[in-house]
Amino acid sequence: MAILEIKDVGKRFGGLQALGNVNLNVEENTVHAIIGPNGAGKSTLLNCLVGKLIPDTGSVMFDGQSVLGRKPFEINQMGISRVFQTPEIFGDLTVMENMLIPCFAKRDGAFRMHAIESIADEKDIVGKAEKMLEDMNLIDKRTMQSSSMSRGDKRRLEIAMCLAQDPRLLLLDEPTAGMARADTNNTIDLLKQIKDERDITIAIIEHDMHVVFSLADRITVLAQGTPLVEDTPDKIKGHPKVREAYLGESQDAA
Amino acid sequence: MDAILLQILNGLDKGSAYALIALGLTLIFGTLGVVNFAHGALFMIGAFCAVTFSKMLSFSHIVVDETKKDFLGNPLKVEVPYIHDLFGVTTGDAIIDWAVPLSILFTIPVMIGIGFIMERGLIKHFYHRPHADQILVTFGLAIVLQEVIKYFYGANPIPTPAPAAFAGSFDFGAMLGFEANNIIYPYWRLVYFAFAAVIIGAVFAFLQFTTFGMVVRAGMADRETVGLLGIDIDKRFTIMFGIAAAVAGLAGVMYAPINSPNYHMGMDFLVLSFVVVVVGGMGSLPGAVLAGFLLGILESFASMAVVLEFIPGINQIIIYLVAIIILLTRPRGLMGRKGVMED
Amino acid sequence: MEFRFPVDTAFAHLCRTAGEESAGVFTIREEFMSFSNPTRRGLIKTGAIASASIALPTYLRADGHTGFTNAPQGDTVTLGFNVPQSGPYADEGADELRAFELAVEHLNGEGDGGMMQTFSSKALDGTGILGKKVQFVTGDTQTKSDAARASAKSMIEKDGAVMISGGSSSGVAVAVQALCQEAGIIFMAGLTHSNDTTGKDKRANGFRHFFNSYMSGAALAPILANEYGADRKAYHLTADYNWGYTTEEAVRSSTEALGWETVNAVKTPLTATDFSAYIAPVIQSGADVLVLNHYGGNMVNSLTNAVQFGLRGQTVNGKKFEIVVPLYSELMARGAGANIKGIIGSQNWDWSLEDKLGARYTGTNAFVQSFGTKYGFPPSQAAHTCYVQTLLYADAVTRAGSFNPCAVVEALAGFEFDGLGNGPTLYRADDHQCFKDVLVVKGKENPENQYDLVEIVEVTPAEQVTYAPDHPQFSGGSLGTCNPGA
Amino acid sequence: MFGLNKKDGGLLLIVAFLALAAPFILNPFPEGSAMAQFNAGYPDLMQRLVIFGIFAIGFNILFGLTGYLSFGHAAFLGVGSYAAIWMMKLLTMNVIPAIVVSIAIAGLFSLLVGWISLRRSGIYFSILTLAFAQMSYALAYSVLTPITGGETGLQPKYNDPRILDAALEPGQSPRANLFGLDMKASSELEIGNWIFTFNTGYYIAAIVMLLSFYLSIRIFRSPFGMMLRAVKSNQQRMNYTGLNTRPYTLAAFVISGMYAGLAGGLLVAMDTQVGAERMFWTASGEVVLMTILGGAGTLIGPVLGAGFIKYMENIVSKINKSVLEQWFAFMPDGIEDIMITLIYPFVGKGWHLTLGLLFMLVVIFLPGGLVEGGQRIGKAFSRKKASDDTTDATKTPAE
Repeated sequence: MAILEIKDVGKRFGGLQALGNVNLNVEENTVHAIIGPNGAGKSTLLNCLVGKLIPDTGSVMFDGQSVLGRKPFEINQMGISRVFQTPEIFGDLTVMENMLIPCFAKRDGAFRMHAIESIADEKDIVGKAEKMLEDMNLIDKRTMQSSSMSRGDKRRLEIAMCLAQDPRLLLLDEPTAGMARADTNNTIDLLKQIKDERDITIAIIEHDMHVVFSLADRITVLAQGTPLVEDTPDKIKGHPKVREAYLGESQDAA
Repeated sequence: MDAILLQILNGLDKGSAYALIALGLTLIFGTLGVVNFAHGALFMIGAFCAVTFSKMLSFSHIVVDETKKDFLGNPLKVEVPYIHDLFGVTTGDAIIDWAVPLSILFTIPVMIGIGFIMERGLIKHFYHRPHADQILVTFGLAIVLQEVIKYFYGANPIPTPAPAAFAGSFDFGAMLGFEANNIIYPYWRLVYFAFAAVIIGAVFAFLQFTTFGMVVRAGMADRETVGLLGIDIDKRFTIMFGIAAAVAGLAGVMYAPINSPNYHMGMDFLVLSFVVVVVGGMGSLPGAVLAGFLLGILESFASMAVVLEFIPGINQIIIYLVAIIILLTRPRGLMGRKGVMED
Repeated sequence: MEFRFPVDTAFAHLCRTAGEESAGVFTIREEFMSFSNPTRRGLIKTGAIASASIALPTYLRADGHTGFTNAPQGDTVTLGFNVPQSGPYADEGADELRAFELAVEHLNGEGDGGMMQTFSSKALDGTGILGKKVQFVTGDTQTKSDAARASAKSMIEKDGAVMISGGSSSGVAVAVQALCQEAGIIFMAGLTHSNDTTGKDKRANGFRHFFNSYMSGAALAPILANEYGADRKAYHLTADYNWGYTTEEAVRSSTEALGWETVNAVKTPLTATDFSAYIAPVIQSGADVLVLNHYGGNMVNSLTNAVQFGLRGQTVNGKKFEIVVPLYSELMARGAGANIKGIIGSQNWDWSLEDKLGARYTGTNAFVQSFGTKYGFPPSQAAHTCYVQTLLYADAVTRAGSFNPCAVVEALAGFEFDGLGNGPTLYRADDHQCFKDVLVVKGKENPENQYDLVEIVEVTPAEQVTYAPDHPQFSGGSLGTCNPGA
Repeated sequence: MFGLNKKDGGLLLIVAFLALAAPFILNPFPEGSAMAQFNAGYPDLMQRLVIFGIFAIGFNILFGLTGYLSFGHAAFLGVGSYAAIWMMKLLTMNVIPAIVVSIAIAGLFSLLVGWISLRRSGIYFSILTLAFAQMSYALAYSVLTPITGGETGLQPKYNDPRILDAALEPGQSPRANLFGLDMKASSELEIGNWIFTFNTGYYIAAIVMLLSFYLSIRIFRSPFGMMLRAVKSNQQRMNYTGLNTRPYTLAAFVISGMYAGLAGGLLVAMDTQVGAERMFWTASGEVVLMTILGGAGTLIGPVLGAGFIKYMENIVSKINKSVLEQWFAFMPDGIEDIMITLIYPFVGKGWHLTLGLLFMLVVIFLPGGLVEGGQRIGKAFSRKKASDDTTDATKTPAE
C-alpha cells in the first residue's frame, strides 16, 4: 500500500515550471530514492511534501490524508520527519537536549505548556532519549554543545532526532552532500541499519549514485520537473532515458 | 486642496530629515550589518558642528563700554569678534551670518573623522557580536556623546539662525495660482529639501556609478564572497561608515536653523529613524528614502485640525500605526530583502 | 560591647508604646507607622525584636519620637533640593540649584544675606533655621514623575530631609507633592504652572509660590486686548498634556471674556520637534493671533517655526498677525534667539523688575546682586521662586518655632509678606497658592546685553489675577489636613 | 530543594539571603561617614531594586530564552501600574487585588500585542513592540488623560470611592497595605553608627521577587524552557520536529508581560503613584540594558543588571559638588580642586555619562554581562586552587 501518494503536482515560480505533473507513490516500508540532475525539481518536490511550499496543482496524500495547506509542524505530527542537506540541529543546546525535544514533540504534540515540571522528572522521555543516543553512539557526547560536534556527528544526531519521533516516513534531503567518502560510507551504513531494524519508510533525494544504489528499493528519476522513469535500482542502472538525462553531457563530451 | 498641498510640502521637508538619517542608518546596517544606535547622536553632532563653527567665527575679545551698564550696574563688557578686526564689521557680520552653510565645509571632515574613529575604534570589534551587543554598545556611545555635548554646551537649545537671505518665507501658493497667503513656505526649508535631494542623489550616484560603490553594493549583498575575491572590503566599509556619518552630520548641520540644536535632539530622532528604516525595509536604501518621505507626509496629514477633530490623538501615534500596518502586510517593510535581520 | 544586657530588658522596653520618649537600652524607631489596629503593631514589633536581639550590641540615641517625620537631630537640618539635572530642563534645574545654594548660604549667615535684608518678616537671623545649620542634598528629577519621586524618597528616607523643594514641571510637582503629603514632609514647589498643582491636586503639605495658568490668562487678556484690540481671532496650539490644557483653558476663557474669538485649538504632541505641520495652516484659518501654549523645547521650536513661516510679517483681517506665549522663561527666550522679539507673554518675576518699576518690588535687586556676584549672570524666574520658597520655609519654621510640618503649614497658610521681589504677597490658606502681581512681558527688540531679553509691558496687580478658591478651573480637589508623618 | 537541583537550589538560597539581608548588605558604611553616600539600604531604593529585578527576570524569559528582543515591555509595566492604581482608587488600598489585577491586565494586553507582533521576527518584531509601547505612552500622556491622569499621573486621593475600605479619618492619606500591614511601616535598628532600616513593603516585594525568581528557575529547567531555547537556536528545526513555535513564543511573551505587570503593580503598591513616562521607550530600553548588562539568558544576570542600573541612577546622581568637597576635604587645596574637577563631570548631573561609559566597558570587555565577569573572577580563583572542575558549571548553556 502506498503511504505517500503524489498526484499531478505542479509548481511554477514566475516563468519557470519547476514541477509539472509529478505522479509518484512511495510504498510503505521501502526506501524510495528520487534522483535527477541539478534543477530537476527534487528540492521543490520535497518542499511541497513538508509544507514549506504549496503546489499550484495536484494533491499530496500521506496515509490517506492530504498534507497540502498544512504547516510543517502539522505535517511532522502526521508522521513525516525531514533530514536536511546541511544538518539542522539546535546548535546552542546540548546533544541530550537536542534529543529530548523530538521526544517531547512526539509525546506532547505541537504545543504543551509544561513550564513548571522539571525535565529531570520526565523519566520516560529522558530514558528514551538516552536509549536513542546509545543506539546512535552519541551517548558519550551527551553534555556537549551540539554546534561543536563534527559534521558527521551532527548528521547522526539529526537522523537520531528524526528517528526519535518514530516517523512513518523519513525524508532525507541529500544526506551525504559535501561529505568526505568515509563519512558518506558511515552514513550509508547507518541508514542501512535503520532500514533493517525499523519499520520505516524512507524517501531519499540524492545526487550520489553510490548512496542511492546501496540503499534504494525503488528509484524515481526526475528531469525538468517531471518523473522520467520509476523502477528498481537494477533496471534504472541500464535505462537509456536515465543515461540520457543524467549523463547526457558527459556522453557528449566523450 | 491648498491645505493638502501645504501638508505635502511640510511632509516632504520633515521627510527629508527622516530620509537622510535613515539613509545613513541603513547604509551602515546594509554594509556592516551593525545596528547603530549612535546614529542619532551623529545627527546631533552635525547640528553642533554648525553651533561650534558659528561660535568659532564669533570668537571674541572683550572691550569695556563705559557708556552702557550690565545687569549689576557695572560697566558693560562688550564682546567684539576677532573676525570684525580681520575683515571689518560688515564683512565680518556677513560671514557670521552665513555660518550655517559655511559650516558644511567644517562638518564634512569632522564627521568623516568621527566616523572613522568610531568604526576603527569600536564598531569593527562588533561585526560578529549579536545585534543586542551592538545595540547596547552604540547606545552607550550615544549617551556618552550627548553627555559630552551637554557638558560643553548645556541643555538649553542654542539658536542657530539661517543666513538672513533665507530667513523669510515666500508665498508658494500665489506662484501656483492659489489665493494669496494660503501656502506660505520658508526659504530655508526649501533649501533643506533641495540639499537633502542632492545628498540622497549623490549617495545613490556614488553607489551606482563608481567601482567603489559597486563593490560596496556587492558587499551588501554578500560580504563573504566579495571578501573571497581578494578585495579589501573592510577598508571600504570603514570609508562607508565615514560617509554615513557625514550624511547624518550634514542632515544635522542644515537642520540647525529649523530647530535650535540641543543635546538630546539625536535621541528624539533615533526611534523615528529606526521606524523609518524598518518600514522601508532593513538594508534597502531606496526603501529608507521612500519610507522617510511617506512617514513625513503622513505625519503632516495627521496633524491637520480637521483630521484631529475626527480622531483625537492620531497625530501622536500615526507613525507607529502606519509602521504596524505596513509590517503586518509587508513582512520585510516596503522594499526589504528576504533574510536580512530576521534572526 | 554590651552583651550583658538581658534580652528581656530589651523586650520590656520595646513593648512600650511607640510614641513614648525613652532612654532605654536600645531604641527601635518606627517610621510611617500604620494607623491600623494595635495588635498588628505588636506583630511587627515582635518581628523587629527577633532581628534586633540577634544584634544586641547597640547603643542608645535619645531622639526617639518627636511626632513628625525626619525631625532634625543635632545641630543641623537637611533640606532636599530635587531639580532636573538631566533631560531637556537640565539648565533650568541648574539655575534652581544655584538659587538653593545661595539661599542656604544666606540662611547660614554667609554671603550678603540677599533678600533676607528686604524680607518683611525679620525672623531669620543668619544662624541657620532655629539655630540649626542648614545642609542640603540634591537629586535628579529627570523631569519624570517616577524618577522625581524616587529621588525625593531617597532624600526623605536616606538623608532625613525635612523639606523638599524644586522641580520644573507640573507632572513632577504633583507627584512629589502627593509623596510629601504621605510622608509628612513639607513640599515647597519650584517651577510649576499648571492649575492642578494648587487645584485638583492640591495637598495640605504642599505650597506653591509660582503663579499659574489662570493667573497668566487673567493677566494677559486685558493687556492683549489693549495692545492688539478686542476683536481678535485666536488660534491655539496646545501641548497635549495637563499643563497645556489648563493654560489653553485659562487663556481662552479670559480672552474670550474680553471679546476675542477662538478660531481653533489644536493639540500638539509633547514629543514633537517640528511644528511646521501645525503652524502652516494657521494663516488659512483666518486667525490673526497665534497662542502657543507650549513650554521648554516645544515652545522654542514652535516659536522658531512660526517665525520661519513668516507669520509675524502677515496682515490678516487688516491687522498685524501676532504671536502670544502665555508662559515665558528667560532660558526659553535665549533658546528662541531673535525669534522672541516683540512676543508677549507672562512671567512670575524678572530680574529687572525693581529697576524698572521701583520699590514696590524691593528685594529683586538684593537678590540679583548676590546671585549675579556669585555666578556672573542674572537669575531666572525659576531660580527666584526656588530661592524665595527656601526663605519662606525657613521663616515659617522660625516663626512657628518648630520643624513640625503642621506648625509650618499653620505659619505659612494665610501668611502675608513683602520684600521678596514680587511686592506684597499672600500665601492663601485655602489652596496654598501665592497671590501676587503678574508680569506681562515682551521680547526685547534691541537687547543691551545677552541677559537683557525681555521688557516689561505691564504688571497686572494681584487683585486682578485672584480667583475664588472654588473657581471651576481649580475644582475637584481638597487640601485635606496637614500630615506630620510618623 | 523545592524540586530544584543542587546548584539551582544553592543559587536560590544565595539570592534569598541577599534579598533578606539587603538592609545590612546595602548599608555597609556608618551614618555620617563620607562613604555613607554610597549606602543604598533605604526602603525606596531597596524596593526598586527588587521590583526592577522582577521586571528584568520576566524580560529575560522572553529575550534570554527565545531571543526575541522586545522594545516595548515598559508598556506592560505601565498598564499594570494603571490597573493597580485604579483598583486602589475604586476598590481598596489592600495591595492584593491591585497586584492580581495588574498581572491580569498586563497579561491580556501582552496577549494582544504579542499575538500581533510575533507574526514577525528579528528587528521587525522589535519595532512592532516598540510601536505599540510608544502608542501606549503617547495616548496615556495625552488623549487618555481622563483615565491615566496624563502628565500629572494618578495618585490615590482622600475622596476616592474605595468601596471595600472603611472611610478614612479626616487628615489621613490613603495608604497601601496588606490586610492592614502598612507598606511604609519601617523599623530601624541602630548598631554603633550604623542604622539599618527594615521596611514592610520591601520585605513583601522581596518575597514576591524570590517567588518570581523561583518560578523563573523552574521555567528555565522545564521542558517549556528548553523549547524556548530551541526557538532561539533553530526555528526551522523546531517546525520540522512537529513543534508549533508561535504558541511557545506567545506564551513566553505573555509570561514576561505578566512579570512586567507584576512589577508595575508592585511599584504602585510600594509607591502609590503612576506617571506615563513609565512607558516611554527609554524605560523599555532600560530593561533591555539591565538584562544584557547582567547577562541575558542567565538566571541571576537580570537581577544583577537591574540592581546595577537602579543603584547608579539613585546613588551616583545624588553626588553633588559639596559632597565631593566633603570627600576630598582632607587633601591639600590644589589637589582637592583637581580631584573635584576630574570627578565632577561623572557624578551628579553627569551620572548619565558614567552610565554610558559603563555600558560600553561592560559590553566590550564582558560580552556575557556581569555574570561573565563574576565567572571570570571565579575562574581566576579556582585556577589558583589548581582545580579545573568548574568549567562545567560555567559552561552549562541553561545558566
